[in-house]
Amino acid sequence: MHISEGILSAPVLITGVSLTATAVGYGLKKMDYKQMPKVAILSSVFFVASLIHVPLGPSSVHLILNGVTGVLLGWSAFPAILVALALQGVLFQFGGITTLGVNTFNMALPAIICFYLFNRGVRSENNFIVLILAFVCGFLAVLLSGVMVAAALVFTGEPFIQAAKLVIIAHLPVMILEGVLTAFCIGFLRKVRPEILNV
Amino acid sequence: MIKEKFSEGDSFFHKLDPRVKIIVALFFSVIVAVTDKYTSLSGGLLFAVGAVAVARLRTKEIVSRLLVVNSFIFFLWLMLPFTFPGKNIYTLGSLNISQEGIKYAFLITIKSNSIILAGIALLSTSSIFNLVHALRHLHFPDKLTQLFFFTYRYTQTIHSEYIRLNNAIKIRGFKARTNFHTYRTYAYLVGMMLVRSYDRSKRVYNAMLCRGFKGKFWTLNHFVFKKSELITGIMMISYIIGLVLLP
Amino acid sequence: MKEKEKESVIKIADLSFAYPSRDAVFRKFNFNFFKGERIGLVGSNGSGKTTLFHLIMGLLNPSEGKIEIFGKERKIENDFVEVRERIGLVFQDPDDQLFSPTVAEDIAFGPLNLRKNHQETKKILKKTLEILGLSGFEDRITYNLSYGEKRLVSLATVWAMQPEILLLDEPTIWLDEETIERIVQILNSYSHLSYIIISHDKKFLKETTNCIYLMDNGKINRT
Amino acid sequence: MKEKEKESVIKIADLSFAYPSRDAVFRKFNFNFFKGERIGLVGSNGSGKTTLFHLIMGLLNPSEGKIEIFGKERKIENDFVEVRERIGLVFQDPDDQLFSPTVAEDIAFGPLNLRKNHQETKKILKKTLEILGLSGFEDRITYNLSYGEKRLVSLATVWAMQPEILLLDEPTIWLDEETIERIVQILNSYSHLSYIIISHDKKFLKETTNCIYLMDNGKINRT
Ligand SMILES: Nc1ncnc2c1ncn2[C@@H]1O[C@H](COP(=O)(O)OP(=O)(O)OP(=O)(O)O)[C@@H](O)[C@H]1O
Ligand SMILES: Nc1ncnc2c1ncn2[C@@H]1O[C@H](COP(=O)(O)OP(=O)(O)OP(=O)(O)O)[C@@H](O)[C@H]1O
Ligand SMILES: [Mg+2]
Ligand SMILES: [Mg+2]
Repeated sequence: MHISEGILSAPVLITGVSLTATAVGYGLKKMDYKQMPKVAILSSVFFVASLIHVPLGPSSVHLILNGVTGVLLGWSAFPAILVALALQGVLFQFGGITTLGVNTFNMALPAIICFYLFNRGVRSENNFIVLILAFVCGFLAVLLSGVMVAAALVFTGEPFIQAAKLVIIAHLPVMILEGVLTAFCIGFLRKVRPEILNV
Repeated sequence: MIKEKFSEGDSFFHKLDPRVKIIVALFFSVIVAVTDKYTSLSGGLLFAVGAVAVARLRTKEIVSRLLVVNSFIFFLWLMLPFTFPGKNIYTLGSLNISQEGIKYAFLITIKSNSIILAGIALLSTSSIFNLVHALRHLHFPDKLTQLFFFTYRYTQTIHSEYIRLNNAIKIRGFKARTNFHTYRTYAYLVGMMLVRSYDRSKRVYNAMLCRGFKGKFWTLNHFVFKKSELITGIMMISYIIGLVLLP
Repeated sequence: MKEKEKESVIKIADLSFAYPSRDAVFRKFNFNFFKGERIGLVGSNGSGKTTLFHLIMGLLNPSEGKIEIFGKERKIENDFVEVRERIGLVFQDPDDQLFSPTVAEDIAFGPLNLRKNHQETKKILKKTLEILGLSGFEDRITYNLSYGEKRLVSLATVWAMQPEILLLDEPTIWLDEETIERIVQILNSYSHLSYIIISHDKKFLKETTNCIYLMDNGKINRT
Repeated sequence: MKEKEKESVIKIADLSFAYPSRDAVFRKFNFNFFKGERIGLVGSNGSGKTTLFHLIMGLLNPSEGKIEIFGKERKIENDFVEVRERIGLVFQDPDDQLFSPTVAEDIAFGPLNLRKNHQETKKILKKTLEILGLSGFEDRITYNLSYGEKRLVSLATVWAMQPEILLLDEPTIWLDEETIERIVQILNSYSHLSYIIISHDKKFLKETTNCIYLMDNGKINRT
């Protein structure tokens, strides 16, 4: 869900950079050195997960998992996602320097929203509730990211409205897939290592 | 293993101080991203293509990267000419193709490719570790650079962990399809990676403590700033400023 | 009968392999494995024993040479699907093998992929656990097992696929003597099974294999 | 002289410890380690050997009891900074220990933290590699090494800190006889070194230690 270089207007880029810088700064402030290996290693997991391609009908998509990232890392999700996207930029040229701010914000803000919405819920005693919430978490995170990508396009210029609509529609199946995967994944963590969910 | 495909080589750009490269790349990207003048952008594209040529990278790799980048651009080409208001130059059924729309899509294509090419020539020719060291020298927040350093190192471990787990599902006859069994399997795989990573992160931190870690990373290799590299950097930046001043 | 016994099931000819930007592990490597054989594979660290297993399973691709398994040449990913259904590999590290939350789910994973139905799978599961002395472990969380238990479960996950040939990579590491003894007994009581065992444990190899091959400098030789 | 030799460097008294929501691993545990001693530590899986090492290094905190190291009581995090500079722990899993990109950087990590300058560090690096037979490994990427190689490098990272006491957690696992032999020789040629070795490998312990302690049921006893 990266927006390529050269598309967005200067005001949108600048807004993205300043919002991301502020949020990353806050995230770093909240993270002490002791948490460094944890944030870094979980951030690596999300980076690696983004390399996993899962079949979806005739084509395949890669995992995003920003919902789980948010629930597990809280505000550290901002620096973690920034680092992961920067690595993708240098290694695979997915995105570049100027869009790093916007792209990070589009991925990480939904993560933080999921953190506040579901952080409690996924620790509920009731298995069924957890499963449903986890599904919504995965679904919503991708939906919000899609909406933000669309918004960034629309703020750049009216002519992008069509493109923005398509971005959201194209992500609908991905939302469902991410929801299912997130539900199974949270279920796995609950069974195997419930401590991880206790941020 | 995740390979840094462009980082090996001994071209001019491979040897150039990564600090200079980061500053030039940043400067270049911002200028190109906000400029709308054809003359400036042509000069920018020239710079980017020239830089890639000087870096002597494998054309095939470059092309494959550009293909990925341009897939989103291609998608814009399918819409912008129809949705951008402007002089109608052709009518396709009920759709009007506007001249401004085509111009705009063209502009985006040049910008995007220039920035990506310059990024490859300037940034991807350094190893991630050198880039991160350079960021430290450029006074990036210490915590952020350390996070970078760590994330990348464990990206490799976790990636090979992923490869091994993926091998484990392969040798047991797994075939990926669009169904619950597949999604559950991948979710378990990610879940297992998360659990193991979480525990590993604790052990790694302990190992660091045992080796006298006190919250600061000392580096073994330091860059020495060479005057000639400073001059190279100033020359490249002058060229980029020149681009903006073009009519 | 003699002829039949000499049926070569794994035939590797002139194989070369190197990890990216590393010296070659194998150069014009040759190896034959026959049905019914039970061999031990020894060699110093880094001599390529694990790599050989991974090449046989199609997890790595040789740069040159020919791999023939069950009488058919195996080249692309798809050729190895059948190989993986008939040859069982137990990894050097059990943590690489176990990824499901519970022991039962992990053992059932293989049979389910082989399109067994639920009933059959349950039956296989039960029997496998019995044979390996793991009854009662169904709902244990694999991740929390002790190392020795993980080893046994990872053997069980492969066993459940009822392979014709087993490739065991250091199966005795981390195990106490009692558990090793159990594995020796299991292997010896399934006399139809062929296998190759990588191990540094000479006593174990003596009790489970008929002959020992030494891997050295990219060559393999019977000792 | 006799007095000096009897100087206790690790003294654990009435220590209790349990992992969260688990049964106690230690209950009123007592243990003394003297300068110059070279002991082997055996015990079944899960008996708490690794846990003991982690308590000594201050990586886990006891719920009760007293830990005295180098003649000073150690309670809070800061007390253990000195301990970690003078006692070297080699972890059970080398991947936890090797967190730097290259072998050279990883080995240099410890000395640099001890504020050695670059020249000294480079010298230590070179010497450590030589001693462990790893010359030429400087620029190898740590995560590409074979298990055996990783083990040796993780020993090297600790060796480079020139600790007075070594705690080795299963150092011979994954190693072939030749490499084990090298480690035996290295340990024996540094006669001033004290150490505790956890190992299941009886032969190795015999060749490197003077006496064996058995850990069982939360108690430790000389055998
Ligand atoms: N993923 C990898 N990438 C690069 N090199 C590798 C990789 N895996 C193994 N090697 C190298 O290939 C050689 C053979 O490794 P392999 O693991 O097959 O040895 P082995 O005989 O199984 O050793 P051990 O007894 O230590 O398990 C070694 O030099 C090792 O460093
Ligand atoms: N992080 C942990 N959380 C909870 N329990 C743990 C943890 N680490 C170890 N244990 C448990 O504590 C006990 C002692 O473990 P420890 O690792 O010290 O044993 P060990 O003697 O080193 O065993 P091994 O020979 O298998 O390495 C075991 O029952 C183990 O399951
Ligand atoms: Mg091996
Ligand atoms: Mg242990």
